[in-house]
Amino acid sequence: MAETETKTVENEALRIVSTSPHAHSGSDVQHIMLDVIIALVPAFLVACFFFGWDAIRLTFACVLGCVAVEALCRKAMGRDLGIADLSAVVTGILLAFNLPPSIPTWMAVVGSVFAIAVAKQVFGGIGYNPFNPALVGRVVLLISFPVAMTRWSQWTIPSPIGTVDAVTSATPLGLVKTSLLSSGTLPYSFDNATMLQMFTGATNGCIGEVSAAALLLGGAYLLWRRCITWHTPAFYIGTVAVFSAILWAVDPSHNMPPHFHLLAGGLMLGAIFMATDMVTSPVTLKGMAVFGIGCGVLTMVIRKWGGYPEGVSFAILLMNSITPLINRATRPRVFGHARKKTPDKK
Amino acid sequence: MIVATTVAIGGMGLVCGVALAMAARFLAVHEDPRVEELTEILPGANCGGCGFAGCGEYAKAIIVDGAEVTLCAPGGAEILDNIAAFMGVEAEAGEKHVAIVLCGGDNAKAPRRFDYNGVADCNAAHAVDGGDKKCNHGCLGYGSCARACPVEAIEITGTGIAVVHPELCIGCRKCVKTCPRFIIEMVPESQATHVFCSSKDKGPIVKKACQVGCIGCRLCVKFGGESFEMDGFLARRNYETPIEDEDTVIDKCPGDCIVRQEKSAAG
Amino acid sequence: MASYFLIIAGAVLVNNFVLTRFLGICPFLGVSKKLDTALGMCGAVIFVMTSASAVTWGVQRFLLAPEGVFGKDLRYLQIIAFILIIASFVQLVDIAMKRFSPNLHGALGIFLPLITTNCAVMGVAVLNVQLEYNFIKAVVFGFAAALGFAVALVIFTGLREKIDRANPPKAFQGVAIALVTAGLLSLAFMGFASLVK
Amino acid sequence: MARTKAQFKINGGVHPSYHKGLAAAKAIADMPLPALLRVSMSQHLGAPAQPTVAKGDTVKRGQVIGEAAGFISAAVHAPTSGTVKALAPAETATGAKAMAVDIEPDGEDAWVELTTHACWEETDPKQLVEIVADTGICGMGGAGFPTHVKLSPPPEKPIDTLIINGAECEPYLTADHRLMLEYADQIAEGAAIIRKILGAEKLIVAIEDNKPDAIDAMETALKDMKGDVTVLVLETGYPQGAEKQQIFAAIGKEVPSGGLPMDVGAVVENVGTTLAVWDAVVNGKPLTERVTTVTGFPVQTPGNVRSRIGTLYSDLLDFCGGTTGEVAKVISGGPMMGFAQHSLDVTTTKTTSGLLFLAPDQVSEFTSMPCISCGRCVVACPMYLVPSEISQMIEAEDYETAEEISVLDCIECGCCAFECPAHRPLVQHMKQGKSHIMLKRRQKKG
Repeated sequence: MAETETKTVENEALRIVSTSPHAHSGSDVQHIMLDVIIALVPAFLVACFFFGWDAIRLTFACVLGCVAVEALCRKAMGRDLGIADLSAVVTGILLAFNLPPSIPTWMAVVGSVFAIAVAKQVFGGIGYNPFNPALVGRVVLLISFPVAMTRWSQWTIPSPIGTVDAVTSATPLGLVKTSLLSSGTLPYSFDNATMLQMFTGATNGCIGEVSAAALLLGGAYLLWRRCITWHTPAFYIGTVAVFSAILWAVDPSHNMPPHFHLLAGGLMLGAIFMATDMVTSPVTLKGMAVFGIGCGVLTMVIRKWGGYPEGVSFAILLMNSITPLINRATRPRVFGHARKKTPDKK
Repeated sequence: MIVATTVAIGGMGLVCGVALAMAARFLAVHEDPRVEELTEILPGANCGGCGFAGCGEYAKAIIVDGAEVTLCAPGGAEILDNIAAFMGVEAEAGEKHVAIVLCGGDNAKAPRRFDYNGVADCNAAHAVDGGDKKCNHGCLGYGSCARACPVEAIEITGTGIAVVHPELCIGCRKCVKTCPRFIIEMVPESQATHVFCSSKDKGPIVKKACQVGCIGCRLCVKFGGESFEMDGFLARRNYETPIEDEDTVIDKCPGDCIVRQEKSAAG
Repeated sequence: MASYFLIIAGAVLVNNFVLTRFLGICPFLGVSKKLDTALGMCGAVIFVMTSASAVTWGVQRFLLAPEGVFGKDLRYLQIIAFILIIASFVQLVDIAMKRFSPNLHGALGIFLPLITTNCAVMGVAVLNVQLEYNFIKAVVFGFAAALGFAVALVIFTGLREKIDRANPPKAFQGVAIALVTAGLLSLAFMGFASLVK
Repeated sequence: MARTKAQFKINGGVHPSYHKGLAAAKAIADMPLPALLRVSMSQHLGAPAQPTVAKGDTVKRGQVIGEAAGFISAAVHAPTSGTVKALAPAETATGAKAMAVDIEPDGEDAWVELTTHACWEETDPKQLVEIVADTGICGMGGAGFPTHVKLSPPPEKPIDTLIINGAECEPYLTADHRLMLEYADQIAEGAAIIRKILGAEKLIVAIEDNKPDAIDAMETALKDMKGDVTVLVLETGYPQGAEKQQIFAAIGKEVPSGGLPMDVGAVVENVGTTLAVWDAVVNGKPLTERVTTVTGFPVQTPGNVRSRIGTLYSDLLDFCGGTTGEVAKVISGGPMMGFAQHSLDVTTTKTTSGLLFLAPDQVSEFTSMPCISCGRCVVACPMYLVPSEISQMIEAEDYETAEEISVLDCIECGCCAFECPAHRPLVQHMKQGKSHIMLKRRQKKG
């Protein structure tokens, strides 16, 4: 018996011993991030089609910037490199997608530094950051360089319908805001052709947010791969639809219709890719629903009454900040506990 | 002008003062002032070594519940004297005891029996198939004691074993309580020579599990007399009796587990 | 009615005392470790700020202003008079809390008397004078400012519980990382800029 | 007699790869007596038994060698006739050490005198419980709660439902499946005995729908039974066989937190236990053997082996032809809740339902990565816990909050860790938290 023991040690490699379970679903963080990257490919292709070189330039600048900053930070902290989990790549792509095409490369790199160094690695890296890094990067740029971040050159694009179309020098939301502020009227009526343009991406905006179609395709992929649940995007988009529908029904001469709000700005990008960021959104399904509703309300409040034409980034950051509270409030009733909610002790 | 100023400020002060005085009177809370004073005397490390949640609680326990005054290990003799004087009792401080990890089997000397995959915590590791160290009484080296230590006096060496720095130890016993293998003991601070093994197993078993284990040969008892005693197959130091011929005992120990702890090496 | 709503929305969201005016940072960092304590602090601050707003308005109007009972311009006494009032209210809360909730009193510790020096309270009193609010508006503004403080504190406490479990590099542990988080939270609140003019 | 689909859906759960095909078709094989049987006195949860033999004693099969110590304890019997070679502490499958009796079989395999109760229908239920206690039967599915304790509920807790658990939701394991196929009639009679003891009106046999042949077999066996008898078809999914989940799936009632199934008028018995009760009552035989699934891809001939309690794992493996290729992990039990073993120098107990060998490519290791808050564990948890949060509390050694958010309700089923993309050792955190809290409570009491 003692002999068996000796044999075990000397003749075989040591066995692995751990607590149960000894089986695993096989999913890991790297694969999830890879799936997110794959889901972003359609939007990237559309961006390349409409913005050409700028889309490629910004995406590469941000991805390289984020990965490099992540590696540098990890090294400076004396920790494992940890760039293999691809989360920095995702942050980079999302940050680039949230930038206007004309912004200089160095600004994109500054955004990447803030996104990774200040919003993520200072907290200890993936899993610890309370705010979505890409959005922090965008908002820092938006506040620091408001002109560059809202400058949209007029450009001519080959429309997918076949004709050549001129695109105005502002985003649809920006146009609505300035028009309402200056003349108190809506800039244009929202017809089917405009809607189609905005659905496909033939409109002005940040490079990754213009094409609702491509983003929805990516969202469908993420749902199919079980990377996200439907709760956050559905409640987010649904809330925006309901909120804008009410405003529109009350006063159609000063409010754009709900389908405009769904297609305009960064809503699709935000709802599908940013609000669903695992680290900074709630863990419970109920919490995800609350999170989505909150994002929707805040987005519409800022779009309607705020100083900025677009509120998606701020809305998601604000909801990020109350994610811990949502988690706390939406803990499910534990099996075998009374139906009544147990009061939070002390 | 000056009159107005004086009246205004003075009047307001008077009104506020009267209101507060009434509030203080009607909402008064009786509190033994000695608790606060005694808390001041205690070291304020809030280490919990006394068994109460922090110095304030201990002070309360002494005054309200009449707890022992000798429980504050970090305070040492000086603070004990102060407490005793404050409470008007007599108490004698023994010699300060410090913690020591009675195991010398690091990764180079004591093999592991399996590849443990899990939480890096001794209590967690000990609960998984009995711990991965081949010796059942060996230090697992996952640092539960080091994390429990309020003053960072315990270090996990590069070779995977816990070592207490006696000069930093405040004697709070938290590590003693947390070690799942019960191999940390309190020893008088002045003593430097210890039996660095806690295995009560028979010699052959110890030999297989560790190069520096006590095999129960009794040579230390033979050469060191009453300064050592046997606990089954394990030799233990009897700290009451000093070792006469320390070098011989250290030299004779076949397991090399009787070691004089060098202060400089530990510091 | 709408103007009151604007005062509240303005003080809570747009010009949040903590996140935009950077007033009251001390208790904001000091008592944001546990939600229960933070809620207790919120209650204390709401009480002190609302009542201090009311009383300081009265003092300003009837004692210090030239048209007050003394008929002289005593406005140079503003700061000392306000401090006296605020300190008395804080003392009152302190005494009452010690009596009715000793645990909370212990948990808040030094931060309870420190409400006295909480610049947010002083700030609201002074702002009331500057903005020339009438009595009701002053009380509403005081309450809304305190509510803004409470909202920021509760949100931050939630975040704090998350970042306390985070793993920042050594140089950033503790208050440093809390301040970074507060900065990011403030960044998020900038989304409300010019929500209310 | 009716066959129904489960009406109530349990929360969460996971769908691991079952790999039941490795051994499901293999009929139960009897293993010849090995050279040594080491019977641990710690066969189950609760107090270990007290040995009643000394070195050198000769024993007969079925003779008591360890008597129950305390209420939650069961007697241990000699698994064969032979000589007691040694009494020494030995490691059990959980890694703890417990006293064990080494018996060298004499090859005769002679039984002690047995008292049979073929006409149990006329026997007093109390006497039947005594038989169950005397024959050392304990739950053979998992934790091994002594069966006689379950069968003697206090009078204020009447039992109306008896559930026979044939779910066998653990991947790889097929022992219960084979028992239902080969001993359906005996299990049915065993169920009837337990039903009589409890006075339970309803009898439910719960089986997952991935075992249609077992469902058919049990249906046939229960055809003529009177009263409210159901074969309940459960959706295949883990953990359908967990006691609390199964009760919910069967009758839609939640066992209260910290309570027992008897609090909702139910008792769950595993099919193996039911068969053991039949054997004990009808044949008078104490529990001395059980069926263990020896399986895994590295095993030469996986199968379901009936062996004596106290058989060395190495002997069990040898009987199955040893292993081909590298083995990275050995598990006593199933992959979701079993205990990993560092050596095969451990012996079977009454609860050893499987012995599983995993090749290196099937082992996924835990990491110390931080939680990425994906929420998959929350979706997977059948107890509606928030494992991510609890595990972070325990990492931060905040046991009080962990207790507030119900870590003690965790059933350690492993669904959370199975799903975790960060590969965090969630179950270990739960175990750590639970043992810490329980220790604190004990210290407070005494």
